[in-house]
Amino acid sequence: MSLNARHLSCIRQDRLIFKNISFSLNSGEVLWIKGKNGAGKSSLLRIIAGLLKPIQGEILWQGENVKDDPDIFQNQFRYIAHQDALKPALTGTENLRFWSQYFGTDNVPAALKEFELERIADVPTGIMSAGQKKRTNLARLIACPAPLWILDEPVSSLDTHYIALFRNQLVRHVKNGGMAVLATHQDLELDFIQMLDLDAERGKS
Amino acid sequence: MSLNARHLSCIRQDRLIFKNISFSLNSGEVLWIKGKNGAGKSSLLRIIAGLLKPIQGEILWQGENVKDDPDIFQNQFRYIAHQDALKPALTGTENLRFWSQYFGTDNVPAALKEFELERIADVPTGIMSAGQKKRTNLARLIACPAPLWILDEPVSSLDTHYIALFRNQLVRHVKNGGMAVLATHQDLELDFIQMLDLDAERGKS
Amino acid sequence: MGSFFSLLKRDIQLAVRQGSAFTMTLSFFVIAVTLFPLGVGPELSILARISPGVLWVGALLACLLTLDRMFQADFEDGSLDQLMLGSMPLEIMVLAKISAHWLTSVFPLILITPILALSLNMPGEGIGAMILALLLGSPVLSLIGAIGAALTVGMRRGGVLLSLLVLPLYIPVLIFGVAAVEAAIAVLPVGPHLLLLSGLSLGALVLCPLAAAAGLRLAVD
Amino acid sequence: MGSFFSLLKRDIQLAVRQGSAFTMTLSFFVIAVTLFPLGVGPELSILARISPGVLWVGALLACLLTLDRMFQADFEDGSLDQLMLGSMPLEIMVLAKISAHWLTSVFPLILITPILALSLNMPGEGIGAMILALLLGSPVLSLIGAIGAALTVGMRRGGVLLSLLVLPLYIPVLIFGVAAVEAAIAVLPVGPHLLLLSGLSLGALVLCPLAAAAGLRLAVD
Amino acid sequence: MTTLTEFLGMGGYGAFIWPSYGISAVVLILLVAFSLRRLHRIEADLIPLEQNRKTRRQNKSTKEGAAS
Amino acid sequence: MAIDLHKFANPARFLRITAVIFPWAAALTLLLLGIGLYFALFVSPEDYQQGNTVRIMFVHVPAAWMSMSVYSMMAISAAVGLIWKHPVADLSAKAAAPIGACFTFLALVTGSLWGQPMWGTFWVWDARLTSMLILFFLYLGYMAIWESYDDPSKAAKAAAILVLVGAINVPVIKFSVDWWNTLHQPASVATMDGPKIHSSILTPLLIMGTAYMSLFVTVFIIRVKAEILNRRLRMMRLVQLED
Ligand code: HEM
Ligand SMILES: Nc1ncnc2c1ncn2[C@@H]1O[C@H](COP(=O)(O)OP(=O)(O)OP(=O)(O)O)[C@@H](O)[C@H]1O
Ligand SMILES: Nc1ncnc2c1ncn2[C@@H]1O[C@H](COP(=O)(O)OP(=O)(O)OP(=O)(O)O)[C@@H](O)[C@H]1O
Ligand SMILES: [Mg+2]
Ligand SMILES: [Mg+2]
Repeated sequence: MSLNARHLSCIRQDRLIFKNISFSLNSGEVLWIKGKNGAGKSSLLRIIAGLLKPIQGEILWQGENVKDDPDIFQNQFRYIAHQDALKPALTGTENLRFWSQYFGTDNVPAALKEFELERIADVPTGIMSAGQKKRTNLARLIACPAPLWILDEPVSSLDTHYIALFRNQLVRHVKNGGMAVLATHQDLELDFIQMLDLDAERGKS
Repeated sequence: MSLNARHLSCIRQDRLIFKNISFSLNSGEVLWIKGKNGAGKSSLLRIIAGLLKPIQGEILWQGENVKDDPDIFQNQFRYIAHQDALKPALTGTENLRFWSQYFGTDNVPAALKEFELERIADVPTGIMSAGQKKRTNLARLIACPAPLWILDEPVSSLDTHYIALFRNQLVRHVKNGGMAVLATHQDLELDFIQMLDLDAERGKS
Repeated sequence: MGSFFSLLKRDIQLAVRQGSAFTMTLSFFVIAVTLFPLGVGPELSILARISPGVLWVGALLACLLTLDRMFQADFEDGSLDQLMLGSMPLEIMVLAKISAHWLTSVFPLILITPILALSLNMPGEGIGAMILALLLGSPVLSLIGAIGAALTVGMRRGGVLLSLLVLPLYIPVLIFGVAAVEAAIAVLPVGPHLLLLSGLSLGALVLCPLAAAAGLRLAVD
Repeated sequence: MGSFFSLLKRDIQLAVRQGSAFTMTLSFFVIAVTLFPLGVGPELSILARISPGVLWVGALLACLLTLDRMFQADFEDGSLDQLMLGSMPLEIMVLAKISAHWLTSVFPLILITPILALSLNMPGEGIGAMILALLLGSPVLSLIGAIGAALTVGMRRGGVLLSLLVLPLYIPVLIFGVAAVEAAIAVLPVGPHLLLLSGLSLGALVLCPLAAAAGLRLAVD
Repeated sequence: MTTLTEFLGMGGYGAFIWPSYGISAVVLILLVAFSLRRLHRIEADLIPLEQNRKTRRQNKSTKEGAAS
Repeated sequence: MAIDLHKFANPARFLRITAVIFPWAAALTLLLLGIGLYFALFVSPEDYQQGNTVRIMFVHVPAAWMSMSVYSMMAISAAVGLIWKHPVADLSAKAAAPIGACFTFLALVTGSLWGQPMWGTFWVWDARLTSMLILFFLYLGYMAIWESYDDPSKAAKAAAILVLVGAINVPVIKFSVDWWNTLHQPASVATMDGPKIHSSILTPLLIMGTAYMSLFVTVFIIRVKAEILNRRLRMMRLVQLED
């Protein structure tokens, strides 16, 4: 599997966020997108996920332009955003079960187990602590498996124990042939990592 | 100035979160509240801010129980929560100006400068990046000065540059006779720090 | 299809759990219709005369009340982004949301209408026609509403637009709906009006999900 | 006092910027009232007969429409926590929110009422009384609404409750308001009714902020 | 027989009177029944907890007794 | 140090007193209902205007009285609960609400069953009938609030606020017949100048009224006891968690 980006540029609200970003990512690799606050990390991830249209450039999956045939990229990735995508009125299990049904996968019990959520899985997510919500959100990666993980600050508000736990999940995912695009300010000390520094890119041009 | 907590216990939704927490904090000190996700850090901070009622125990400010005379503690502290308290439709400046008027203080230009927000202060906060929002939120500490800062994960989603910058603000505040209660998973490497580990407290009893 | 039903199920579950949509429109409808006699006075003949109009307007307004949350809640908590990444076409996703809206916010109104109609002294012949007309015509309310909801989601001036966009489009339903009931009361044939309402529903069923999906694509950008 | 006006100013600014409250109620009111002739039929005598009721009910419903956001938006983004930490008493803070609600969501309705009343063929004598009655009585709507909004903020089943709690309490205003207009149309003295409305407003002004503040204290807990 | 039918007919108003009495009876009986059922359920739920507490108290006091 | 559970202290005295009252109240209810129904259905004469339909009065009027009294009692309990933080006060308001809602429902239903023969319609939108309907909504809202909060102490406060605000409706119902001219007839029993109806109707009416009152007391005791035990149940589950 491979993901390629070619000459991506992004304008939001008449401001050029970044231009001419390219990278290529293969199975077993992680791309770490670095950059200051406001550098455009989240914007780039949204472009990869197809939620935001780049002003220029293209994304290739397995060498094919995802615009030409959106089906091939459909359901091939999972996107973890700043926001939780959890319904406060539903419990953790109910939320995860919905998403796994929606994405046509089913791995909820394993997900709960991996993220040590069993004890709190039946609490409405609305009254969970910040870190508990984040873990429930991350558990979606296991509950609905997909080869590419797009991760926007996955470890914010996790404690050290769970950061390590998540890092292990990520390493295992990549070892098993998966891949990930990761934007975070905290160094997860991964091998197999490629770096893309948006600040440096901006300097280049 | 001094802040004391005596034998605080907290129950949320029939679950005992922590019990019998005491500490005392003086000018020039920082209290770092540690604990796993869900240990009750945010709950403890809300109790200190008077937003949540402890099932037992009391808070003293300058040696007086804040319940007996709420006025003495009024406006003596600033609380930074997980949530932003920013209106997406208003710009950063407008948001800060509102809060500073509301709290009867006025230091907005300085706040924008300290947190390097001048360039983006006139963007609606709704379209700011995660870090930019967080900085605008933190700028309230300068825009509306108060002796006690109550900080719930103040550096989540900040990049290293701004973490350092915030750390400097905190050090200066404390050096000038202020004090702070801080819950964070990232070590800010401060001197003058007292630790309160909720996990250890739980083990004790 | 699995996705479709899982989304439908979740939205219904949410409505039941939060009670927001479910009983909100219902109580709004009941209370709005109850308020009318208070405002207009208890004369039975006048009440009977205006009852079809009051019931239809009440249903329209009650439906409008929940429209703005149709996509807004999902947008705010990031669920909308995720919903758009599923493997089912966006139009079908929208249709699932619309179905959930109709089932939770509009259908209960229809169930309670007979009682309200009785309390407004509507003649018995009218009540049957009222129910039929609502069943056939009310899907239009959710369908057209979805366009407004999608176009205004995440928009800073959403509220205004939504009612401005949607209510004018509701007028045909209102007119034919009332006409059907009044025809029934006057013992005239009701069929043509009901046919027109069904036609509106079918047309809306085809067009509205397309338009709403296009609106959503703009919103997440 | 600075806090009071800064909060009032911000809420008005937000309403203008987002357009949500401001024009939302207004357009809802206009459209609801214009839908009526469509639903009821264009007979002038009937329209004139029901016009005070229709206008009052329209105003009530339009006001209800924006109530649930009165504290909810502040609750969701954490502003409510901060607002409760200010140095002014919570009751005054609530009063600022209520004033902002009245100014942005109710007052515009009053301005547009004469035009709508004319379009409903209300006799000239009634229109003056209608405006006066609205000016004196409508603060009750925001004031009582604040209690409902405060009690249901952050609640899982908020929506339902809000209208269930609030609308019953609105009924006295509706009854006296309509009575005032009908008295004016019948060239009877309007004074007593207007006095009653003012009495309701004053009573609500004293009691409601207390109750709403108590409700809010529960919500942030 | 006629008196019974007459009685049930209530001078032509039986159709309104009997439902009034009937519905009053049904609602009030249901009210009593549901209230009692709820009370009994709660009492049943309490029994094991009360016993639990008693045994724990005993354990505690025996332990303390042993310690002293 | 253990958590101070004194707040949740078991209101044992209340339970003890009610345990004494309960059998008497239950017996009195049955006795009075028996006598009252006998008088209502067999002894009392037809009204010269209303014919036999007047018999509906014996179930309609007591229900209407109770619906208002129970609400007033709830308002008082709620005020006591708010001001003196007496735990039993909140619980007794909560326990009374469903009973009051049932009585209100019965007043509405029997009233409209009476309305059809008397006024020719089941329902009119006059002030008394409407304010009764509102009272019913208020009861529902009150019960819904208790359901909506997970935390009982919060729910108690929220519900108390609501019930106090809604209390203005009670005088409106009571005097609506005097303030607005309505179809419904004005008070003839509970008036300033004493009852105005004939004793052959008044006696069974008063007996039924007392029967309804003692029925209320009976059910109320059951429900308060359930609430108190339920609170103890929650507390003990909490203690279990704590260890
Ligand atoms: C749904 C319809 C009705 C409702 C909600 C209703 C409500 C009430 C209420 C609240 C009372 C208590 C008044 C008080 O204590 O001051 C009452 C009393 C009474 N109602 Fe009704 N009523 C209804 C229909 C009727 C009808 C149709 C009749 C007979 C024509 C009737 C006859 C009476 C009488 C005789 C009393 C006793 C008045 C007194 O002596 O104080 N009601 N009703
Ligand atoms: N609003 C609430 N109502 C009820 N329970 C809550 C609420 N918020 C949090 N809790 C529960 O209280 C416990 C402590 O939550 P709290 O937010 O204080 O933890 P925290 O230490 O801040 O965790 P984190 O590091 O994840 O932010 C958690 O188990 C959580 O489920
Ligand atoms: N919805 C939006 N509309 C318009 N502009 C936006 C929007 N979201 C973000 N921006 C702007 O785009 C720029 C990049 O934002 P982005 O969220 O991609 O940054 P980021 O690198 O993720 O920052 P952070 O580390 O703070 O999360 C910022 O200057 C921001 O103001
Ligand atoms: Mg970002
Ligand atoms: Mg926290």
